[in-house]
Amino acid sequence: ENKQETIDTSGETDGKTKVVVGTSASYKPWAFQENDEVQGFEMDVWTEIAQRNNYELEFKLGQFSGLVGMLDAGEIDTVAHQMSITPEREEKYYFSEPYAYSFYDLFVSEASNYKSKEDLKGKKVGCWLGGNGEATLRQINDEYDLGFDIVTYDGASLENEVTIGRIAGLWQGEIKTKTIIEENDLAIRQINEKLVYEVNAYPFRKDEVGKKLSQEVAESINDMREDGTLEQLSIKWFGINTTKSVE
Amino acid sequence: MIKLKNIHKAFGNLEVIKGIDLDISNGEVISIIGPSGTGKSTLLRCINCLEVADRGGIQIEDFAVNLDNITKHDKLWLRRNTAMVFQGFYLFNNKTVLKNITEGLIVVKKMKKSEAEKKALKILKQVGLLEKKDSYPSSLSGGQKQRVAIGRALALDPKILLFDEPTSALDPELVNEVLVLIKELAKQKKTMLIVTHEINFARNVSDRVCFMEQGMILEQGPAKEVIDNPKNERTSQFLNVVRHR
Amino acid sequence: MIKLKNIHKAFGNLEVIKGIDLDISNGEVISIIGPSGTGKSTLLRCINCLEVADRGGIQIEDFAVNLDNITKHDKLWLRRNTAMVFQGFYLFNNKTVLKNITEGLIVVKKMKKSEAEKKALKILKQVGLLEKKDSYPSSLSGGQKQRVAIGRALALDPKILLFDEPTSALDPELVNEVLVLIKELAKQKKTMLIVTHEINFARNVSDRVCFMEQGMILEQGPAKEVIDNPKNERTSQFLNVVRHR
Amino acid sequence: MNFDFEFIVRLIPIMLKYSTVTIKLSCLAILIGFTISFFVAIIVYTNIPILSKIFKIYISFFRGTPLMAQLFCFYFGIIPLFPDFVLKISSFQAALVILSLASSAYMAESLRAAISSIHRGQMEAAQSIGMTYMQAMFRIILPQAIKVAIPTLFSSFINIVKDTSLVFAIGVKEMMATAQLEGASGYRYLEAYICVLFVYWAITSVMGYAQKHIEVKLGKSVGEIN
Amino acid sequence: MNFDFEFIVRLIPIMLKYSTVTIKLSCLAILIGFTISFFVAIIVYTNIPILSKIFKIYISFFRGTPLMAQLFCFYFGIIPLFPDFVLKISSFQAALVILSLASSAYMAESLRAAISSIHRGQMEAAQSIGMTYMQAMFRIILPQAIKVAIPTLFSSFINIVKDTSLVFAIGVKEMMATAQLEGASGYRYLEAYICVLFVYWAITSVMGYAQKHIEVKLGKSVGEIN
Ligand SMILES: Nc1ncnc2c1ncn2[C@@H]1O[C@H](COP(=O)(O)OP(=O)(O)OP(=O)(O)O)[C@@H](O)[C@H]1O
Ligand SMILES: Nc1ncnc2c1ncn2[C@@H]1O[C@H](COP(=O)(O)OP(=O)(O)OP(=O)(O)O)[C@@H](O)[C@H]1O
Ligand SMILES: [Mg+2]
Ligand SMILES: [Mg+2]
Repeated sequence: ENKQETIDTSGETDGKTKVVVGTSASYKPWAFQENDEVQGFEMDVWTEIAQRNNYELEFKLGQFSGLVGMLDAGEIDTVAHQMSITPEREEKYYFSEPYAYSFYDLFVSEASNYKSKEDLKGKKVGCWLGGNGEATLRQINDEYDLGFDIVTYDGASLENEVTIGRIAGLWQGEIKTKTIIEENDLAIRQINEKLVYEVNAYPFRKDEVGKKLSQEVAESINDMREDGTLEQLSIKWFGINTTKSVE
Repeated sequence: MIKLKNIHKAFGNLEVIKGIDLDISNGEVISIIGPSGTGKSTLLRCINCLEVADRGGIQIEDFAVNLDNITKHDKLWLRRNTAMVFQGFYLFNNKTVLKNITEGLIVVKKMKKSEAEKKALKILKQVGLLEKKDSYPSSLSGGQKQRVAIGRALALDPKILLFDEPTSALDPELVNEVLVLIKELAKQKKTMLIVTHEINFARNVSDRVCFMEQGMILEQGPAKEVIDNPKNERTSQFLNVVRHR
Repeated sequence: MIKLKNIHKAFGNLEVIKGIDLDISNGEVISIIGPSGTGKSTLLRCINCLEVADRGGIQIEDFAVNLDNITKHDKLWLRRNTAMVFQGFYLFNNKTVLKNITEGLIVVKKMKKSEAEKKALKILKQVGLLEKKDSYPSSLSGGQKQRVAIGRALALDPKILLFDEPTSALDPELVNEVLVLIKELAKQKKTMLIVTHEINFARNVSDRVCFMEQGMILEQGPAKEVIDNPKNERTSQFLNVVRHR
Repeated sequence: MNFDFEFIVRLIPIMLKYSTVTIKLSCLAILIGFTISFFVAIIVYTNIPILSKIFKIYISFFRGTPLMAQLFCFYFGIIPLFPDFVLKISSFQAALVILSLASSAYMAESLRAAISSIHRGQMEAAQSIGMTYMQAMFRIILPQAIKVAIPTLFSSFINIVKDTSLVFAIGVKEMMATAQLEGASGYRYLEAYICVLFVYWAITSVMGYAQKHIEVKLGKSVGEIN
Repeated sequence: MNFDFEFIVRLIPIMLKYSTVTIKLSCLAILIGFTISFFVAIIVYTNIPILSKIFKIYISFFRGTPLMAQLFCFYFGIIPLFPDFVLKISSFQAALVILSLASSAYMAESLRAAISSIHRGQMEAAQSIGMTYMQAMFRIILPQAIKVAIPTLFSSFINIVKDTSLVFAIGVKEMMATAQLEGASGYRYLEAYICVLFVYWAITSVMGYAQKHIEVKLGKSVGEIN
């Protein structure tokens, strides 16, 4: 609990820069905990980044909706939780180079006959509390006048909620959801409208340390993309490559 | 007419009532005297069914209750046909004087509210507390409380009124108002069974006095006879002690 | 030597002490008698600084305290050099009898623990409660409690002992043990100021008796003189009432 | 970072709107919880053989475990075991169930202690004039016990109001969730939470006044000398 | 969906590991909160002019608002206002601060009520033998008051333990969080929450026993006749 201050490396062999990476660890397979061990795509990416920059790495868990607050409060140095770059966030944080790209989409139960977002009008749609997911869902809800009854979750499995029928649809990153569906053989399908495209990168506080970190991390991500490490990790966790822009 | 037949009661291993027989005619006033811890209160409580006796029978008019295996219905019947006046008054603290009296009439006797109130007012007049009808018990003196408690018991027209030391929790100067009221009831030929330490009062008010010791009635007879010329040695011993307190 | 000079005390608009002067020689025993609500307790409490008087002065030996603008230090000094015995005993409920006595020695007089205990044991012997030293107050009788309280006061070697009706909360059969102890202290020439309703006791034990009424000392003089032949009419009235209680 | 009053002004009507959810949930939970607590208190007080054991465990469980864990266990753990219910029980209802049960445990304890504090002469007098145990309990004992229990009951009520702040965790839209959303969208956490805190404080303060008022009233109605 | 005992067996050691965080946080909060409550209770009881007003508001605020909102407001709202502190206050420390302050408000109320219940003769006797107000308070009044307050103090202690289940919201990983995470990754919510409920229940039950033990002990030490 006694967090060390982020200190300058200034060339000393001992003085490794310490980077505290925050995640909710309830976002399988991006970041999750099993047997008291944090794992997932994000963790592998960061382990690689840390290795390349000789960082001392620590993962710090928090509730998803609190991660941005923890970043502001200095508890963590960055968020590894498939965080999207948005204009508002860019004003507030330095972002690294994007490391993943994916669509947000609606998913519904296999047995249902919802075919488009309009079919879900007035229905319960679940999303994560307080993140870009909630923000974008509210945005398209207004934009297309869908009248969704938006239910927010934090830490519970949205896929499970759709399976038991508590919500008609869920709004989540495409890659994550599809991986879970496949892994657990869930009776859930994608609406396939891909309404929102998101670009994931790591945010850092707008201060000297944050600036330096964001640059170093950006470099590493670029390197990792070039030497295929990123793709390899993506395939390990998702079965497909999510690290390339599709637009 | 009330008949107690061979009543027994023990608390665990402690035998408190050891076979009591007592016939009480209608309109008779009986006082029970005796040392502390002899089971006087327990006897009254058994008649009122606040305690369930182990053995014996109680007959009130034509209704006979076998205490060996008493039913819930018998219990309620006994309670509804006998009424108890406690040493500690136990007025319902959450109800006004008037409601203390109507409560039983409305809830137990299923009387209409207006009728119950009419009756209650009559009784309050009788016990001399009409002007206190809307007061709460906490604002009454001890003597007034006990008079309301007697009124509450009277209201139910019980076949017998049971008094358990009705004056011993009162300040000396308040004792009299309660005794006067009980005398008044005796004149009206209410059937009463009174446990008391007021020997003079017992002598004046009752037709019969029973001396009870260790769960048994050792001597009984006309009040003046028993108190002035006790036959039993224990009775006379007890009376001596009480007189010199 | 203790001198009270023109002491005044009011609670809000209620003037309770209206200018009291009193000189007490060392070893003198003074009793204060007077009707209820006259300010007797308040006077003692002003001397002990549990109440702060509005005006006047208190001098104990060479140390004079001006009550008009008393400092915190003066207050503590007065409290430490006078000791009060309360009607309600007020033993420290969380401490054993022994600790009740050592507490003041250790905390206030800064005595070493071993020394304090030695002294406390001596005092407990004096008040006749040595065998109760490890008991808690709750297990003592009223008389024993008051004797411990007197011991607690004694332990501090105060210049004057103040007693506020030390026996009026006691059961009649326990009064004597406390009075005997106070008499013993009088014999040992402790300076004492005693508020009491026990007229005979006041007559026997004290050198001087003051009759106080409505915040003033109306009459004072040698104990037997004042009590047997009061000069003031109010005094004799009061004594009549008290004698016939 | 300066304090954005305009933001607060904009937020207040939104908060007040969602405070109706808080109030509705609280009131229902108080009503249901209080009703349950009556029966639990009587069962435990009367020492009814097996039932009183069970309800003692019930009380110990709900008082000894965190509400959040109870909520999650019920909503995400237990309800899905019964597929027929899943769709019938909304998160609001689930929250209501748990809040009612948990608060009933606290209130039952207050009531039980209060009933014990009523002199048993009251029960005896009532029974001696022919009332049944239950008539005596409801007409004589409980009205007196409730008066004794008012202060502890009211702290339970206040706790219920505060506990509604947790139900956003199972997806009930109320003030906390709103504050989080609004705070996050404008990065105005401080303003959002201060706003929430004050709305809660206002509600619980009003309850505090109500308590004093009721205490005075009830004092009168059982004839205390003022 | 069948009950997965194996999952529970696997979870228990993990829970127990994180229960140390719960216990550490609780113990520290109890210690600090209790210490603060001493001073608050004395200030309010003694009616020290301005301070007592302030602390009455302090008590009303912390008792009248939800802990979760207090946590969020402090951690997400207030701490970031002081960039120099930001890096120095961990979420554990922030949770500790809020838990201590909030619980101190409850404990101060218990203590204040208990102090009021001690006969003022005790204070007078202590002062009359020359103790200062504070000496009398700490040596004579408070030891007696604490005994009176034990039951309410212990419910505060138990509440602190339960309240630690909320601190994951500001990033302290404890039992509740662990249950949530493990439950989510294995889709075993029921098992995870039941497990966490029982660990909490065990801890609070132990505290309940400790309370009874202390009550008996303290009863003896102030010489109650057994
Ligand atoms: N509920 C009870 N449980 C156990 N023992 C009881 C109970 N009620 C009474 N006793 C015991 O039964 C004995 C008789 O008690 P009871 O009150 O009938 O005596 P009493 O003649 O009325 O005495 P008193 O004149 O003191 O009122 C006593 O020894 C008493 O301790
Ligand atoms: N703290 C106080 N605040 C207000 N009035 C007080 C206070 N203490 C005493 N008084 C009033 O001062 C008057 C004198 O009280 P005091 O106790 O000194 O009388 P007393 O002579 O000791 O009487 P008693 O014989 O009944 O003990 C009384 O009218 C009392 O009500
Ligand atoms: Mg009796
Ligand atoms: Mg006095």
